[in-house]
Amino acid sequence: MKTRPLQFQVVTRVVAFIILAFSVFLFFAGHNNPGGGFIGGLMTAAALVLLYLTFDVKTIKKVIPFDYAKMIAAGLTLAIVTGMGGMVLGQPFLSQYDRYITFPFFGEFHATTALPFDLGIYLVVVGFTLLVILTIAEDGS
Amino acid sequence: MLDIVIAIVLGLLSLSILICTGRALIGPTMSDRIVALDTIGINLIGFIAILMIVQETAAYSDVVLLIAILAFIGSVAIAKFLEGGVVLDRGDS
Amino acid sequence: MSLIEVIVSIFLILGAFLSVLGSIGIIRFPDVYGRLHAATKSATLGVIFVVAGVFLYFLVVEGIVVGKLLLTILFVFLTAPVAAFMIGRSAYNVGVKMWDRSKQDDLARDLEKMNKEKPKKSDF
Amino acid sequence: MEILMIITVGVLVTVATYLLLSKSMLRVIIGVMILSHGAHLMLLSLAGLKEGSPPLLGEEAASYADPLPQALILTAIVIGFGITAFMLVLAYRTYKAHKTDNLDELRGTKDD
Amino acid sequence: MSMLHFIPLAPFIVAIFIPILYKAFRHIHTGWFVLPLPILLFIYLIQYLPFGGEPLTPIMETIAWVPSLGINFTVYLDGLSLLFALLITGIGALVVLYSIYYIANKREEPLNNFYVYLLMFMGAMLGVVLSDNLIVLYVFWELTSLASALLIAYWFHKEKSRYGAQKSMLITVSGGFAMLAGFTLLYNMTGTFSVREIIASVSEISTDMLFIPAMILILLGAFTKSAQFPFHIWLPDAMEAPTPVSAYLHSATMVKAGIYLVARFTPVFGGQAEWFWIVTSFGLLTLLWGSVSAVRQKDLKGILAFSTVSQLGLIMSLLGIGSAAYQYEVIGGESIATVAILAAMLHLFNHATFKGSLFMVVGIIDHETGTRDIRKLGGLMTIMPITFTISLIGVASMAGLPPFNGFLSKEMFFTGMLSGASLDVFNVQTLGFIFPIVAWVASVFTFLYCMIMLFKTFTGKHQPEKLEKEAHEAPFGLLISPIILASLVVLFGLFPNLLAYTIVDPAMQAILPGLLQEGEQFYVNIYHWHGFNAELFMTMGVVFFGAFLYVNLKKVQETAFYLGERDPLNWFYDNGLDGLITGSTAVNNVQMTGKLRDYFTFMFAFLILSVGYMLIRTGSFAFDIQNAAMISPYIYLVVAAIIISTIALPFMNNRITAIVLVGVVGFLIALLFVILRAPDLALTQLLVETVMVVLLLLVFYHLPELKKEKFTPAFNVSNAVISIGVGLVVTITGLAVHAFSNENPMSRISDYFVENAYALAGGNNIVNVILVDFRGLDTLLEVVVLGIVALAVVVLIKYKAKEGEDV
Amino acid sequence: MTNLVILPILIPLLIGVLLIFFKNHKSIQRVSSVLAVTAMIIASGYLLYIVYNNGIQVIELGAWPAPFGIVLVADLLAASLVFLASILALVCLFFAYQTFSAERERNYFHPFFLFLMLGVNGSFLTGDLFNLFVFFEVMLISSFILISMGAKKYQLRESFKYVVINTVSSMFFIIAVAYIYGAVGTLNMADIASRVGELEQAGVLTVIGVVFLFVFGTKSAIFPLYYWLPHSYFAPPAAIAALFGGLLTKVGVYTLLRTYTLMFNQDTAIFQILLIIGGLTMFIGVLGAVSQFDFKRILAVHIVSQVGYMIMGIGIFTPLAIAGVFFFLVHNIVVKSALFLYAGIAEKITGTSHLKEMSGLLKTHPYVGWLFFIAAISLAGIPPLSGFFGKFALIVAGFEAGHYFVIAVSLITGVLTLFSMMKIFMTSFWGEVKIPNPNFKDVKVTKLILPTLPLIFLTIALGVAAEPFIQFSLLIGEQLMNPSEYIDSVLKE
Amino acid sequence: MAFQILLNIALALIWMMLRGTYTFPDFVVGYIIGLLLLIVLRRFLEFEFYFKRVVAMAKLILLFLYKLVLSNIDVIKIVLSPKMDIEPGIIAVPTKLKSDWEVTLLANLISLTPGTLTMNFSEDGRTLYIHSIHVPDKDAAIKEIRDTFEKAILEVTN
Ligand code: NA
Ligand code: NA
Repeated sequence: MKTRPLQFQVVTRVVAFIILAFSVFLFFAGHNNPGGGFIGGLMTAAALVLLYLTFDVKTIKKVIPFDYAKMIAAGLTLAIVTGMGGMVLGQPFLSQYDRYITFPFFGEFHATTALPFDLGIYLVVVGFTLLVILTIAEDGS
Repeated sequence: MLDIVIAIVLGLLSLSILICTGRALIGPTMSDRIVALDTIGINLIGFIAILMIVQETAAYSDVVLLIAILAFIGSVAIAKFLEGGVVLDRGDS
Repeated sequence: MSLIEVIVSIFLILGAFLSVLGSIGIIRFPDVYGRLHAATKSATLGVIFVVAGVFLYFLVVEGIVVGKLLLTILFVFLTAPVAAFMIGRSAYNVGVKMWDRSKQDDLARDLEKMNKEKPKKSDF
Repeated sequence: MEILMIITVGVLVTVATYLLLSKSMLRVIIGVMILSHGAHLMLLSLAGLKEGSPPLLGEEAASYADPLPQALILTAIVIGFGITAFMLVLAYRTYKAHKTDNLDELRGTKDD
Repeated sequence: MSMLHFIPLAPFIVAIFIPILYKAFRHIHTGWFVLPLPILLFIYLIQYLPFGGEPLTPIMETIAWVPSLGINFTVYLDGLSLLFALLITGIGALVVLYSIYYIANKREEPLNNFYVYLLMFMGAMLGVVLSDNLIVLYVFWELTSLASALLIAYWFHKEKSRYGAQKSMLITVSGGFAMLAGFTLLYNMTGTFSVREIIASVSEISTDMLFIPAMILILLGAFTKSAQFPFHIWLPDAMEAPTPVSAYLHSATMVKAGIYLVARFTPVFGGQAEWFWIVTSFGLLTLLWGSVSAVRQKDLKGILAFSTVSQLGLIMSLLGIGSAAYQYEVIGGESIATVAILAAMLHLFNHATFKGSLFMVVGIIDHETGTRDIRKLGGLMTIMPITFTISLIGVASMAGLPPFNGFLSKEMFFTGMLSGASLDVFNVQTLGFIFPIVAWVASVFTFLYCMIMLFKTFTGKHQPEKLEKEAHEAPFGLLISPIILASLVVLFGLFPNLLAYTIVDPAMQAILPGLLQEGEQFYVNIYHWHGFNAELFMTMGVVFFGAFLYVNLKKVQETAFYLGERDPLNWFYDNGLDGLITGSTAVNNVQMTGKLRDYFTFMFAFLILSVGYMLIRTGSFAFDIQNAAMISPYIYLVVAAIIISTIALPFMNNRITAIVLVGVVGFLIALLFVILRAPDLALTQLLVETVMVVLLLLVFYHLPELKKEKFTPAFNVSNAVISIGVGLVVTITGLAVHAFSNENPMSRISDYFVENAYALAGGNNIVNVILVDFRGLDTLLEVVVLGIVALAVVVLIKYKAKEGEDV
Repeated sequence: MTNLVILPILIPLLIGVLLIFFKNHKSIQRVSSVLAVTAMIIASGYLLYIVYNNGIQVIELGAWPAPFGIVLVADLLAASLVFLASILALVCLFFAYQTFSAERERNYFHPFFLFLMLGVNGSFLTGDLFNLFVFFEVMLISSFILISMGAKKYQLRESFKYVVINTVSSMFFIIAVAYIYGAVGTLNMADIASRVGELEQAGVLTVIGVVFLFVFGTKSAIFPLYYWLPHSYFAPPAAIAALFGGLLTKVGVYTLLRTYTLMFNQDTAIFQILLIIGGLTMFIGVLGAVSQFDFKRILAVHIVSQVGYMIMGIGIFTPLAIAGVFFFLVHNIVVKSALFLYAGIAEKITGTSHLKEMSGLLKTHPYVGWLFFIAAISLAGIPPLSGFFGKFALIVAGFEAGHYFVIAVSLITGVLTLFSMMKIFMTSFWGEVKIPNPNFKDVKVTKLILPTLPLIFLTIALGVAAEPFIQFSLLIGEQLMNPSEYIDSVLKE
Repeated sequence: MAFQILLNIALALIWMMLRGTYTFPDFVVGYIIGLLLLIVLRRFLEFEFYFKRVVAMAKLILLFLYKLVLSNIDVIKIVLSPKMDIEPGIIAVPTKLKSDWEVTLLANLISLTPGTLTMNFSEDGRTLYIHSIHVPDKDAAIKEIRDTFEKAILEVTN
């Protein structure tokens, strides 16, 4: 007879959402509260790892068909290009710009180049964690 | 007054963690250790929550939630590992 | 000492007390399954009390709604039984023995029955 | 407080060193991990552990803990994380190729 | 750049074209392209000789090479350098001519290589004798060693050639290094590398503590190059070179570079007792050892090699004795010591002529019979009459018989030794009587090996069955050069004073400057008949005892000294090299064990010792509890938990337990971060630790269970000692830094971040602002590291190179 | 050009990242890599030109003023090393194209290679101590994978040791940074220097200086911290080994040079330790080379010995000695890489790197033989090649400072170096023709030789036309021995 | 579909809790984020939901809390008793509940309440294997579960 971790599978579906939401929150909270691209990215990765733990790798690959190597490259590119932004204006590499933009309805939004930079980091971290874990897992024995 | 209560509670939680650490070290089976570990994680949540009062900051609320999440993932991962060494099923066999 | 401090204190002490008891259970129960009971119930409830106490403290004393604490409680409620489930299941699958005074094992019975009905594929 | 922490670092470093001197690849890797804890803690401690709030300006406290070492440690943790991950995989591959995790047996022979 | 600069450079320039000419004109022997050069240079140099009786005025030309380090390419032409330059170009021309007939233009002969090496040598050697700057001299000096090694190994498929090349290279280059050190010490004292300038400042430096060390180091260079005892052992093995090379480098020119150096430095060190004794005694010892050893040889070239060693010793000893001239007044160009210098220069020249011709003759014999072994040879007199005649002249000159030039210098050598024995400086009276005795004994053996050479080859029974070829007289081309040299032997034997004021006196003036008044010359009168003096009786004794020993040759060669086939001193070289390899392998094996644990042991021992030493030396132990923050009791609990779980780690024998415990430590550290007010750190630590545990589990499922480690008690103790040592060093330094910072409080750059995080970077989380803003580069690079690791993991797991792929 | 200083870092970073997207496009990867490295050469060459004419160039990243933000500082030393590193990178890249399988190039070789250069250039340029740690790590992790990729048994085994030892040393780097930050409260190297200057001879600072010696000493492979090097540098293919052998330990030496001229230049005790270590390193290292009978192994162990000379030079600590160290460093980068490439060519021809299994190569491949010979004798310090002048400057400086013993050791080491190089030449290039690879005639040697020619040209040029290079080295010696110029440029005082 | 909207709203609320600010814009942002997450992971959402049984749910919660308190007292008794006078065992409990969600809810509740712990499921997921700390009478135990939690859940879902 085969048994089945039914309880685990069902709860994970709910919990994964909480964790993912939390990770997005952590990412955005970064500049003013604990968190940021790295922490947010790892949290996202943790949620994904939980999904992989619960279901098998193949299933998740269907659901989340990311190429993590490219995700890393994209993240790095984003971070570098953000840093290069200032160079066009004759500023040193990694010079930051920030501006308060008022959106209708949402209110004031603090737009800063730190955000895309952090997003780049976020992508790299997610890509890193999953690429490493999945590569090892797929190698098997 | 609250200070004293907090000191006592921290002491109790520390004691609790200590006991669990004992179980984690004794075993005898791996499962016992995971149980102990899981419980340490749960106690840690309380511990840090109280530190929020001590340091008068809400900044650790993230830590609290995070530990809850990670304790869960950690326990599950180790448990799965114990079963067959395959933490992630490939799903192609 | 204000009323809220008293209430918070009660929450905290109750929680800590339960936690300790849970830990004692983890030490005292004779097998891993018994210990799981202690962990899932007492420890979980204990921490929920503590976190709730802290939540109350911040809510009333500092005037902050620390939603993440509530979320933590929800999360622990959701996951503690699952963790216990996974641990227990794996322990059983790995063959961790139950206490020798255990009476009943339906799971073993069912597993055996099924295996007899469906011979392994490798036998073909 | 600093002194307590520095002594703790001493213990961590001692144990890490002991582990680094062992034969098993896993123990060595664990040694590296423990050593990194020690290093991070040293950085935090020597920056001075003055009483203050976490370095979050929103808290509007009178003084803050030194944020710089925290940022440095964060970077160091991430890098250490990466390197340790690599080391793990390397150990794994080495084991698969050599069928041993005993470093004494990974000495190499004269002819290769 | 003057014409003089061009002289040493010209061969190098020609050498560049040799490979091209070789390829382009395969049917023409490459030697023909080379030959014009030494002839032209020789002719050019001849014009500097003071034929008119006017003393030669030294010429100096400078071009800057590396002036920042005091290195200028200064060419200096005086009597000494002119003598050498003429030898180099003159003999060089003859050798090239000889080689054209000696080495056939065959497909498998890399003639291009041969002539490139030879030209390289010629240029280098000219450079050595024409350089005033010591470093330039050194540069050329090493190039001669290099060229020599390459020429010795010209037939590099032969094991012996390679051995000889290596040996000569190692010994001469080592000496060169010592010499370089000596030059540098002189530079230290004088601030110049110019020999002229150093000579000018001798009086200031002769009392310097470094003066004698510099002398010894320079002598090491000279002695190794000139094959002085006990460094001579490379020279016999250098005979593996093609014979033209032996004639040129290993008898006429390169081995005389050491002589040149000693002569060149006589004005610097000449007044010193140490110089006198070292040069004289090593010279005499070499003279004796060489002549006695030559008798052992069965190979004609071997005999010539030891003969060369011996004759080099002779010249060296004369220079040693002559250096005493600085202690005497020179009256009328003559003093008791100058005759030794005179003898040295004369013999230098004579030796080049007769030894050169003999080498060429031996080459001819080898060429025509296929062997040089005197046991196989014999009776060639009638078959090879011209060769025999040349040999006879050469051997007789070498043996010191009249009327050949060797006789003249041999007589003068005895004069020099006798006068040396009668000097009244440097405590010569104590041991000086030995000089003529050694000289005489060596001459007896010289006479002996000369007889062996001549008679064993040309007289006795001809044994064609032992020869590889049917012997007959050599082709004319091969004979030209030895005939020219033999003619010179005769010519200068009969008319020695042709050399007196053209060659010898200018050379002496260069060796002993400052001894003469303005316009004076040294008294150089060379003649055969001195009357019945001690020298003559000594010569007669040589002939008599030499003949006697030859008659009893069998008995002589049965003495213990002659039983071994090789020079006993080779033992030191061969075993030295073996010992070097064994020893270095042993040193290597002690350290490079391949065990990570050993490596760490050495590394940590170094850490403990160096940091510990510095802690003690600077007295930095300090312990400051004043400013320590208050500690709440629960912190002790957390710390205790960290310490306990950490200490438990090494005792874990179950991999999962160990991994879990690592996780526990990580979580506790995170807790400590919370306590120490670092929420970001806590979050990061927790996340990283969890992912790490997952990774560990993934990976270590495949790895075997941990075993209890069994070390010997000694190992256990050393492990424990080293661990505790490292811990202590780190802790004590930490405490010292802490105390130091409390004593010397400095503003921290982080204050700036606290003040400006929000104002300038618009963030409240200072840590995050530092990460993405103030120190954005760190963060960018840290994720680069992660990216690399991720790709690396993929590559490591998925990419397996095939054997032999990707060299 | 505010951003000129960062270009040698930014170019490989950006191109390296973008090449991840083009994993399977060999020609795109090749062309981009070459373009990137060429751009690095141009940028760093121009930077060197600017620094030479206008003085030290500083960029404050993110426009945050020093010492608060991270600065990159290009002085003569840094700029010239970056320039040289870029040239070497191009050489190795071209060599790699001749020898690497397509499979290797498809497995992110190009990004790894560029990231390694990023780490190297960054280590040279950064003016911030912690940032140096980070650059080190980028360099190390790239080197880890470049050394282990291919996953042969030998590679894996030795890489593990390499990785562990270097990682442990990195951990001590953090500890050392902790000490420094605790003591002086800053991370900017110029700021540290000026603060250390204010403190005058504090013993604790010397102790910290010694901890840094442990850290950078491991990276630069000094005795007794070099154990990771000999076996692991044997593992990778020649193009990589050349880059590593030429460059990586020199980054460690560079940091020692920087550290002890800029920050810990007050207590002579450190320099005495350096002299002792220098002597031991060169001697023990060369003994290693003497004992080996493998082409690549001899070269690998020998790196250690050469590092010893440089350490000795730092220990002598006079402008001339520092100039000598620089000259020697440059020479060694050039020659060591060349030698490794020739080892690769020999292995490509013969299929082995063991000396006793091949011989007579001079007969079959005279050009390879002679080019190797030039590099080998240059390494042994035979004039008038580049190896001589570095050594010579050190000898003169050492005698001037009265360090006779260590100079004597260095001369003996020179002899043994010659011995070990001759051993290679004697046993493999001389001798009867014996080549295990039956198809050795199919190996196209010309293409392999071409990339090495610039290196041979350099070693000859640096020797024969030494004067401008010596002058330049002396300039660097002066600049390093007078750190106030560096400090003022960074702190704008 | 209804459940998805509900889940989306729940996510928005969670977002607000995370932010610690409870304004409408926050809700909208949270709703959008939740929507994105749902789109990414929509393949998981193969379930249906019936929103009408709120009252039943309240009943269930109350029941649960009651049992929770009881269970803790129970455990405490056992833990603190000098002799562990118990007879543990694993019992198979078939359930009538249909969806995986219901079964999971049941399993969670069982685990959090006295003396019982869900340990495994049969392949079809309709038999729960429960470790009970004290099973003097197996059938009584099964009946107990059926009468309390299963019934209450059925009331909620049907
Ligand atoms: Na004979
Ligand atoms: Na060989």
